[in-house]
Amino acid sequence: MKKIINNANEVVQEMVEGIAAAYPDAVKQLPETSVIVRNDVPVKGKVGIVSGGGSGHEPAHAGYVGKGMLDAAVSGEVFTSPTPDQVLEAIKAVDGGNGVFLVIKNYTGDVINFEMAAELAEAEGIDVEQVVVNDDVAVEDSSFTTGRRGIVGTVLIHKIVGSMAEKGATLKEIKAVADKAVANVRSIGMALTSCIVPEAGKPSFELGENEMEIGIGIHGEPGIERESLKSSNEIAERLAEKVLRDLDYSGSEVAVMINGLGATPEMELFIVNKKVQQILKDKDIHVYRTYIGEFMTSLEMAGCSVTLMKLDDELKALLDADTAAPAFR
Amino acid sequence: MKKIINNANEVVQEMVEGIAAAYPDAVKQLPETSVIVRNDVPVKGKVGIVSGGGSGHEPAHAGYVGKGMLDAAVSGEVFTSPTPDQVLEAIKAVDGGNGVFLVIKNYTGDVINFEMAAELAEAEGIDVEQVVVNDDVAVEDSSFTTGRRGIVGTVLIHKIVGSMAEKGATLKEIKAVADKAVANVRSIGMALTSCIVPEAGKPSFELGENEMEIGIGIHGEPGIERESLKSSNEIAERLAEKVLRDLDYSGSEVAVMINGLGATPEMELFIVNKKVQQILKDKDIHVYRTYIGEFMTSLEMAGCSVTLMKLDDELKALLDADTAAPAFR
Amino acid sequence: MELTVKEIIAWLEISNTNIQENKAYLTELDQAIGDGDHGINMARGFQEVLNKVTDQEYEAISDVLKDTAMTLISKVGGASGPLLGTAFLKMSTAVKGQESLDTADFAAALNEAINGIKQRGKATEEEKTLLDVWSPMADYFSAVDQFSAEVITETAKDAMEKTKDMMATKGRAAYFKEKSIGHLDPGAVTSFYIFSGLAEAVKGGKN
Amino acid sequence: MELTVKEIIAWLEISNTNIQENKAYLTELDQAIGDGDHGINMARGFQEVLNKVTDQEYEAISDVLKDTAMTLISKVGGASGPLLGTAFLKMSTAVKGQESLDTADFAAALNEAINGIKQRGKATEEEKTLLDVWSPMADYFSAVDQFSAEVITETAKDAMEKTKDMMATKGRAAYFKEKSIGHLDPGAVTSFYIFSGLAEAVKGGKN
Ligand SMILES: Nc1ncnc2c1ncn2[C@@H]1O[C@H](COP(=O)(O)OP(=O)(O)O)[C@@H](O)[C@H]1O
Ligand SMILES: Nc1ncnc2c1ncn2[C@@H]1O[C@H](COP(=O)(O)OP(=O)(O)O)[C@@H](O)[C@H]1O
Ligand SMILES: [Mg+2]
Ligand SMILES: [Mg+2]
Ligand SMILES: [Mg+2]
Ligand SMILES: [Mg+2]
Repeated sequence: MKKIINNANEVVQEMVEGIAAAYPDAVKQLPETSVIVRNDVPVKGKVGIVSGGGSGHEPAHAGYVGKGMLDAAVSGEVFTSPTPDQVLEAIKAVDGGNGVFLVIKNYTGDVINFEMAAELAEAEGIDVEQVVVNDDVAVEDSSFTTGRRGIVGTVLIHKIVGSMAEKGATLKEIKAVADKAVANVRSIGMALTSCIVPEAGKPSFELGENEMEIGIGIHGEPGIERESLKSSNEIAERLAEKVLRDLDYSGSEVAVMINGLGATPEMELFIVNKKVQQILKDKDIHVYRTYIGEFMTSLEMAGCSVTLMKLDDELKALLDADTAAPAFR
Repeated sequence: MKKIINNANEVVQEMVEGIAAAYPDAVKQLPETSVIVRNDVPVKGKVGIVSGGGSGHEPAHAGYVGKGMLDAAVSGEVFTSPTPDQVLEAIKAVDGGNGVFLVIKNYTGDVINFEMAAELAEAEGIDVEQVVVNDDVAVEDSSFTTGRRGIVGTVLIHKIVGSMAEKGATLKEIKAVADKAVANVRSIGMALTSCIVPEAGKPSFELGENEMEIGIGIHGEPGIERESLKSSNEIAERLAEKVLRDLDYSGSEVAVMINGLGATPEMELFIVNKKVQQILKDKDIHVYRTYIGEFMTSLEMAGCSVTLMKLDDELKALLDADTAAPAFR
Repeated sequence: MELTVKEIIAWLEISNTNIQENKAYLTELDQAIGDGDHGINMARGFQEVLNKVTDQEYEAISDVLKDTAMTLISKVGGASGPLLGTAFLKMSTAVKGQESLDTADFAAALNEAINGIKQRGKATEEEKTLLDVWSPMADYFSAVDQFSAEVITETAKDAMEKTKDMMATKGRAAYFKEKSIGHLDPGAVTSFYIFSGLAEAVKGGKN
Repeated sequence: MELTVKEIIAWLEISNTNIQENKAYLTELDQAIGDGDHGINMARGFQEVLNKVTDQEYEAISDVLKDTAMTLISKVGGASGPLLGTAFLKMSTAVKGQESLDTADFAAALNEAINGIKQRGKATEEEKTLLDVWSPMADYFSAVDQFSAEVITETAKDAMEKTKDMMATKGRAAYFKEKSIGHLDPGAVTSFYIFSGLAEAVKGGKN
């Protein structure tokens, strides 16, 4: 394992301090927590937006704290949902009197810990609403399973609810737009290599020199198929096809996100993008806006994901609104 | 070699098309070239800003094309300076009547090709000025050598000259501020792993499982010392020390950039940042602004670099000015 | 015999020892059908539990269990932290006011724990989770009137091993679908270490 | 014999063949003390040269050399592209109007090429660059009055091999400082393929 770290079991704490030290004009760390909040919280009258999850997905989530996006991000240990008390601290810190909205990725741990925090917050008299993001079409959605995972599409939800809150929307209005956005976003990822959890010290899984895995999760959870490495065009086709099959995008306007999982050069993301744009054009799907880069990673995993979000005028305006979050571009 | 590509010898062309396809509202590709320009070039009356170099350093340089930063970026083959005719096309496309300013990284190939282009442009009646960025303190600077390399500090120069041009400055004024900025910026990098040039198909160099190299170049050129892997704190100390020894920063205000070389998780950059900020604080160097992320990469190399730029009021204002360049944050 | 504060603390101590010794193994199990953090999570959590409960004198079993619960809930995260934390919290409530527990008391407490886990995790038995150890253990204690170290260990081990052939439909292992079959559930293995820790404590293995 | 358009074209053809055959080797040399693109660069450039010059009939040597120069300048990039391009451009100018070249003519053209390389690259001899092959070759042709394939190849080879013991102070290899000693300079090796290509052409090895 080659990592630029001090102690494998202190990476999250040190990272959070490093984030606070990087952007002192914009954010701060809540003392003795792993919570990064906007410098000016609580913003009186504004609904507070809180997200978070396990660490190892940087810049998610702390990089999205800033005016127009999140008020707080709670970082758990690597790939481990944060604990309810940490989430509660975040909720209390950002409540400006009009309640707090939670953006949760759909994993058992995240859901449980955030819900416990919400109960504790409500016991303290804070209104809490939430949305559970489940954009990963690699996972079947059924009432007998835990349902689809939440992956990089979550970042678009952050942007949308953050803009909405900044405009002064109520908790209920934010909930409505969040539900709409989540219903309209789908993603799927693929990996060429594993990541290494610092404390585990070895790769989470093995992929052969000529293998790739389609549908991989951002914690190294398995995908749909493990197969021989294909060309960028074929990979783009496969990913786009899975997303397009899950939701009817025909004739609509979309936001496209091509996300790097950690080690994949941006060059390759642009090559994937070229093909994805072509596919969408051929299907008469109009691309309103494209995001390319590392938005939600999986430590040093090589691979990428493709996200499509169907847009209406409201969502377009919310995506376009300004934000000061350092990692959103 | 595991890469998401189609043909190793078409990566640059496909990438450039992928960039143009990603940001059609902001940039376009000059037909039959590897040049990305702002959509609205030439901007009448504004000095045009052109940079570029070998590919493989994404988001540099095409990601910095946008209002307030570059007017054009010229992409050569991977790690290979672009040819004079391509640079000439860029210069011609962005000249708004008041001349064109070139930002060149100090490599023999870059300098020669850009200078040849400048001569050709001048022969066509276009005023051209240039700055050669040489921020890498890993390399000794002497009149008998090629001098220090230009690395990630170049991105701050892009920002500064881009803001300056946007404000309506003349070629001469831009040259003056660029010279000042270059004189005040120093960087140094370190690597944990090699990168793989797609057409070469194998790692450019080998580093043992417990080795790192301090002072590595962004094309895998060698560093100062190859040694056993150290802790993040020790690495931060080493890098900061080399930079601080090269220029007297005491008592001054600085911009800090912690740059990932490609495969290093952002988490690790923040851990490095924590220590760097502490070191600067201890030395009474005031940090005006910190940039963390991947600004100039070396394909999938794992490693990072630390950059410090001494600032005065003019440079601060230029760094802070707005830009629409998709990769600057 | 009945369980008193002394046995409960010994139980937690031995559970912690078991988990620390098997941290890497638990993580490997979670690498196979999860995200590779279970051993790390449990080792961190139980170490904190130990620090907490050996740091003070307890009068009531319910207080030991409550501190255990709050520590697991606030120091672990993930799915296992709040679920095991909830289990201990429900047990704490169930045994409030009791100075010692016989098998029926303990079974009642476990049944509360199981309800808590089910409510939080929205899972039921046979979904290849830690429930598949906790549930059989509750049944077992309901059916006996003696704490027998050997049978406790054996029952827990059996239950743990049965998770191998199950297909996961809840938690992260569910994403592996059929491929989860053939692997032990990490949370079930941790639960085995907890109940075999209880067996040791009953034997007076520690203290 | 003297060099005519025919020999010049054969020269370029054989040089290209040499370079294509040794593309991987040249890249390896550049991986050792550069950035690992030299073989790729040269293979791309000379393939384009070949496409260009075999695509048409030439009357004048100077035109062949000029097309070669412009192709290298516009298709290669890096340090080697514009430097070799400049070399051929200067040769083109030097031989303007000449229908054939004797060794003195060729030496004069090479001397112009060398001046061009030095001016562009700000390097001189003994800095471990392609100049360390071009310069000895110019000296050699100045001193002889016959094109002798064997001696040409031998002289170029000697010159190339001498770069092994030099320390680089220009180009990317300069960053390796002392560590550059013991490695052949990639550009010098390419230059050897170019001059051994000339030797073959002189023998009538192609056409
Ligand atoms: N819904 C659930 N109900 C009960 N137990 C669960 C549930 N989901 C997961 N678990 C248990 O949690 C264990 C995984 O814990 P851990 O790896 O620490 O957390 P995470 O899955 O969040 O990484 C599983 O092995 C399983 O026993
Ligand atoms: N200043 C210079 N003068 C003459 N030749 C040079 C100079 N710099 C580099 N070269 C030659 O160029 C070769 C490297 O070419 P190449 O690898 O294609 O370009 P780059 O160094 O830009 O990657 C070196 O081996 C050397 O022979
Ligand atoms: Mg986890
Ligand atoms: Mg090169
Ligand atoms: Mg886990
Ligand atoms: Mg090279």
